[in-house]
Parts: sequence; structure tokens; C-alpha cells
Amino acid sequence: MAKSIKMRASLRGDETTVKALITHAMETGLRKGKDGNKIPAHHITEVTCEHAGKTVMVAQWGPAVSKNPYLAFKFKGAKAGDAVKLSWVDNKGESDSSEAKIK
Amino acid sequence: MLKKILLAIPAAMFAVSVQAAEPSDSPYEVLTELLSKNKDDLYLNQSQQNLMIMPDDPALFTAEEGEALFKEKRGPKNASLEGCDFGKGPGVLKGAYVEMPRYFADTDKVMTFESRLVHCMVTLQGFDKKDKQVKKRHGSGSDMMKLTTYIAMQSNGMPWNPRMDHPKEKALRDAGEVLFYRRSGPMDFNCATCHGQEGKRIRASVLPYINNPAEWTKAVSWPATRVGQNNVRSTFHRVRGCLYQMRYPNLKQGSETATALVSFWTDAARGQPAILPDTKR
Amino acid sequence: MSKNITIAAVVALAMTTAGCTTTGDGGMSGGMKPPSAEARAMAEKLTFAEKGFVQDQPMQEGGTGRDRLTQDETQKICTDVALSGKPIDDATASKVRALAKASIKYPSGGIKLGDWEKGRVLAWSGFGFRTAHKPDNHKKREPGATCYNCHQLATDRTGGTIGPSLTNYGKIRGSSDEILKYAYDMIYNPNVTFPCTNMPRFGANGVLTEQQIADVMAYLFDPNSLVNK
Amino acid sequence: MNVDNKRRLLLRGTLGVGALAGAGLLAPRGVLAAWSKEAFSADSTEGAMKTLLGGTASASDAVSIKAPDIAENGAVVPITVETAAANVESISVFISNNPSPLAANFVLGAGASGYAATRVKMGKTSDVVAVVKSGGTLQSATKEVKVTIGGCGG
Repeated sequence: MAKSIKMRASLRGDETTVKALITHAMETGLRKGKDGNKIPAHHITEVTCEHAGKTVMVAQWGPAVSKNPYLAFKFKGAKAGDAVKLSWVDNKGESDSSEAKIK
Repeated sequence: MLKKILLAIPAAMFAVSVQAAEPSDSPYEVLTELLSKNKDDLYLNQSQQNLMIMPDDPALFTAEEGEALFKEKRGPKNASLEGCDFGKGPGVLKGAYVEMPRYFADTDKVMTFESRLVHCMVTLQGFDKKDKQVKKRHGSGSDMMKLTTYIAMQSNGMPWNPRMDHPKEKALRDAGEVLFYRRSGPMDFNCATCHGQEGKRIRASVLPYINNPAEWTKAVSWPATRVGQNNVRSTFHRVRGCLYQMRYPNLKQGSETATALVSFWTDAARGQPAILPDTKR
Repeated sequence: MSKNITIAAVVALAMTTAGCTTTGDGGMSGGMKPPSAEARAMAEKLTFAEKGFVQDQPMQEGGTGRDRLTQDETQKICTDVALSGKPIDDATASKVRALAKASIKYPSGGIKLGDWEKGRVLAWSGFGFRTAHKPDNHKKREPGATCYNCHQLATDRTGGTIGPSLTNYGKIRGSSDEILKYAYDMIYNPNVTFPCTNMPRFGANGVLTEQQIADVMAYLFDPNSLVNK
Repeated sequence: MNVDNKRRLLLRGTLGVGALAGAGLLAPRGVLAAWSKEAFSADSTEGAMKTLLGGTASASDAVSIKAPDIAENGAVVPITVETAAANVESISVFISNNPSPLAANFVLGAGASGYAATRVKMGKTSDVVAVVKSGGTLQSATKEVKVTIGGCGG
């Protein structure tokens, strides 16, 4: 499987901005498929960002977050070259993670 | 250049939280500049939503993937595309996209960007036209769209300037103009049915007007993320979509007929800044 | 005499509210140079080039892509008008009107209104006759009338503005025989009133059946229709 | 830390979340509770807010929402929430007229700024409510987003 996370972390002053796009269907469970049956809900429940061994942010999501979700957040205390790790898990237990260097 | 643009994005998005942005030429800034000169234009100003998505357009990631693909040695000949001549010399990308379609002596043909990219993938890298790297033309996940988005982005902000030096370039552009106005099919449509008047809407969407270059540059600025389709789309994808709604038969990609239409529509945006990649509904 | 005046008034009202003139739509703007004979010849060549449009692609109505691309007399004339960069002249307009008039067939029992609710579904459906890369399957779904793309129809949904607003169509105009015929003609072949209009010839080109036209007309005229609410 | 949060932390500790087992401690600000099925399936903004945050919020200028006035595409509505409040523990986004209003909850750790952006689905025109939790208080901002029908032209 191709990497599901595209991310970028950029430092401006003392603040790091993390932006990420995740490839995910984010099915609501309300949509009907071609066969007329409902497509089961399948969505990311949590996205976690870690820096230097600490969790910076955890996003908890319901199925109302858009398909191929986007998120952005900011934090302080990191420097250029540091690694930022992003991981997600969905309601079916699938998961993925990715790392980026702060630029 | 890509890095510079991506770094500038937070600045563009929230002027409140950041001081002066560094000199930048992100597609978002090219468009906002165009909007500032056309404040009352209905077509250009119709989507606040897309404007808000644009600084973080998924196409920017597509371009980044395209850059890696462009530089990678690939195909049976294990060559990168850095030797490809898009009209301004091998490997010269800056400004190449806005000068397409153009005449190429090596093929003795006027080629669209897409045809030229296929030509290079076949001749330089040794791919067969049936290989998936070449054959799959649509979707952000396709090599073609990744490469196209990256290369097009190297012309962001530059004025559209399709070459008209060779007689074949002019001939195709002029034939494309006739095709634009030619009415046929069960609905009697031509392209001008929708694009022949300013400020008209098809359902809720304001349509671009062919004789307003400031509108037309946004109309022809592909690749662009189609927000409603969750994908980066190409020039040909747009042309095909129009012909589909016009009830025309399928148009073959890379055909001279397609080149003629694209030559005319690019020429109609001449002089206006290309927004590459753009964000569309 | 008095009847003639009424007809004239109704038609004048219809034309005013249609917001159109007899200018051909969808043409080059004035002052632009019309294309050369060479450009026109090349465009024809490219239209029918085997490597361009798929000439043999089967179409829903029968026939092929080539047939769709082949222009009839009206399309040829209206392309000329579009390429001239000028409004349609009187002689050409008369010719287009005459062609249109000859094309219109009326229902044997006279013009009648059908089911406005069915008409509403048709008016809001853009399905049908699309081919290109993803042909519409008419066996799975009835082709629509695509009205909403160009017209504001009622206040419950947003329609387009390429054509005039049709909101309150019957409420404003009533449903005299004259106005019913006017509307029928507009749907069947609008060139009879507006030569080289943007609007398709839904009847003359076989896009809508007699019954479908009756249903769409009911959507426009029925007092209970959302168009008139 | 209030009792409610402690309980949730405990829950999380007991049940665990496999894929996130490697995640570091979220200290000292935001307290991470397990993904709340109850909050995400609540059918009112107020109900979801109470379940998720233990109370209801009061409107405040300290919270701002950036979202389009009109969204012609309800499937991808960009929402950005910013706050001037210090020590932000969480930022939550509710779409009042969605069947289940709670869309996203960003739990912030030490160092995180009062900022979160995402894109959400909106079935129809609705208020978007952003709630910022900081120093034990809940502050909110509300913005209406009109969802229209897109064009058909493709």
C-alpha cells in the first residue's frame, strides 16, 4: 500500500506548523452503495502527532471529517531538523504512520 | 521553488498570525492578485470555499510526488525525464507549460503538453504507450497527473503564451476557434453555448467567458484540484467533460482535433497569469 | 380583431420575459475577425478525422458519432452566424424560422398538459444522450429535459441563467391556447421564435417525446406546479 | 483534573488503543479520553458537548472560526479554529445540523498552539460551533455555513 500520509512540518519563528493529508475513504455509514445496501462506516478515529517522545496533539474524528482528510495544527518547542511523527487508526483497526523532518 | 511555495502557505492562509510573507509565487497568491484586479467579476469570485482550500490544495502534494518521479531514472531505458525537451531545451521547465501547445521539429507536429510528455516517456524512458505509467491519464494517483502537476507548476504566475511562430501552430489555433463555435449534436451545442456570454450560470456555477482573458486564464488553468472530485484533473479531462455534457462522441486523447481545441482555448487566455495548480469546484 | 391583439400581446409578453432578442446566441463577439476559409476547412477535416472523435461510437438514438457531428441545415446556418461575429440578419433569421416551422409536429388531439410532477422530474434531470467516455444508458433511466441547467424554474432549487427565469410561468401568462402553443413551439423548436437561439430543439431533434413535452408543459402551466407557487 | 476526565483516562488505560500504544504521554494540558462513541453519535450539539466536554460552552470573542459563508460543496468544507486563550486543552468542532453534530475533537498537548484546521462534511446549511476548552472553562464561537447545490456541468 502506498503511504497514506502526506505531511509537512515547517518552522516559522518558534512555532511549527504541521499540515497533513491522509488518504482514507471516511465512509459515514449512511451512504448507499450501487447494490442499494448501506456502505458500512469506515473512518479514522484518531490521529496522533508526536515530537521528541511526547504527544503534541491527538485528533479524534467522527465520520463527518471529509474524505481524504486534511488537518493542520501548530506547536512550539521544536527546532529545524527535528522529526515529527503522525499516525492514525480507524474504526476497523487499520492504521498507518509517517515521519517528517521539520523544515 | 516548490519548497518556497509550501513554506509560504501558512503566511498566505492567516495573514493575522504571521508578519510579512517572504516573496512568494504560490498559485494562491497568483489568484488573489488576479482577484484584486477583478473584484466584481462573478466567475472569478464565485468560490470563497475553494479560495480557503487553495493554500493547502492537495495538488501541491501531487506536484511534490511529480518532482520525485521527474528526477527518477525509470523505464526500460532507465532514464529520468530531465532530458525531455518541452520546447525550451532539454530539462528546461520554467515557462515551458504556458507556451504549449507548440510545434516540435523532431515530430513535425504541434503537440499539447500531454502529448509531449507521452512522447518523452516513450522515446527517452522506453515506456510503451500501453504501460500503466503512460496509459493511466486521470486521477491524482497517476504518474501522468503527478508529472503534469509538477511541470505545470514551474510556470505558475507566468502569462499564457502559446507559440504562434510556426504556420502549423496558427492553423491549428484557427481551426480550434471554428470548432469552438461549431454547432452539432442532438442539443445543437457549441462551446459558446456556455462560454459565449459573461456572468451566466449553469445551475449554480458561474461560467467563464471566452472573450474575457482574466476569466479565461482561470478556466484554462489546469491541472487543478477538482474539490468535488477529490482529484487533480488535467486540461484534457476538462475538455472531455464539456464534450460529454455537449452530447458529443468521445474525443481521442492526443489527437490533432484535441490539440486544435486546446490551442484556441489557451490562446484565449494569452497574456494573463497562469494559476498552476488551481483549485476548482 | 380583438383576438389578434390578444395573441400579439401574449407573444410580446412571452418574448419580453424570455429576455432574448433575435440575435443569434453563442457567437463570436463583434469586432473579432471571422475565421478564414482554410480554418473552416481544417475544422471540418478535424471534426471527421478518424483519429479525433470516435466516428463509429454507437449513439443512444441509433447511428454513430459521425451522425452526431454531421450538421443539419439549421446547425450549419447557426454556426455561420456564430462565426460571423454579428447579429443574425433578417434574411437568415427568416430562413431559420421557416426551417423550424416546418419541423414542428403537433399532437393529434391538440396541445395538452400532462403530469406536472413527472415534468418536474424531467426538468431537473440532466441525464440522457451523453456519450463520450461514459455513455448514458437509456434502458436504465429515462433521458431528462435538462431545463435546470439554463433556467431558474421554481424557488425551491437553484437553476441556471443562460436562459430566462421561468418562475411563475403559467401564473404570469395564464394558459390560453395561444400561450400553450407558444410554449410548445419553444420546447419543440425554439428557432421558430428565436432563430439560432442557444436552446436545444427538444422535439425536432427527438430529445423529448410527445408525452414528455406534455409533462414538462404541465410543470410550467399547472397551477399546482411548484413553478407557479 | 476533574473526576470525569480521570474516569476516562482510566478507561483508556484499561482498554488501550493498540495502534497508539507507542504514543507518548499527553502531559500536562489536554487529557486524552478514549474515542467516545457516545459523543460522536449524539444527535444534538448540546448533548455531544456535554458528553465530550462535561458541560456547555459560552460564546466568546476569544474563539474564532474561519469557514466559508457559502459552501457549494458540502463534502469538503474547510474549517479553521483559532483562539487567543492560553493553555488550550482541546478544540472541538460541531456541525449542528448533521445527524451526529460532533465532527472532530483536537486534544492538545503541552506546547500546542490554540489552532486547529480540518475539512468536514455538511449535509445541509448549518451552524458550525467551535468549542475551546482551557483552564477548565468552555468557550465557543458559532458561524453559519450555507450549503448550496453545485453545478452539473462536471
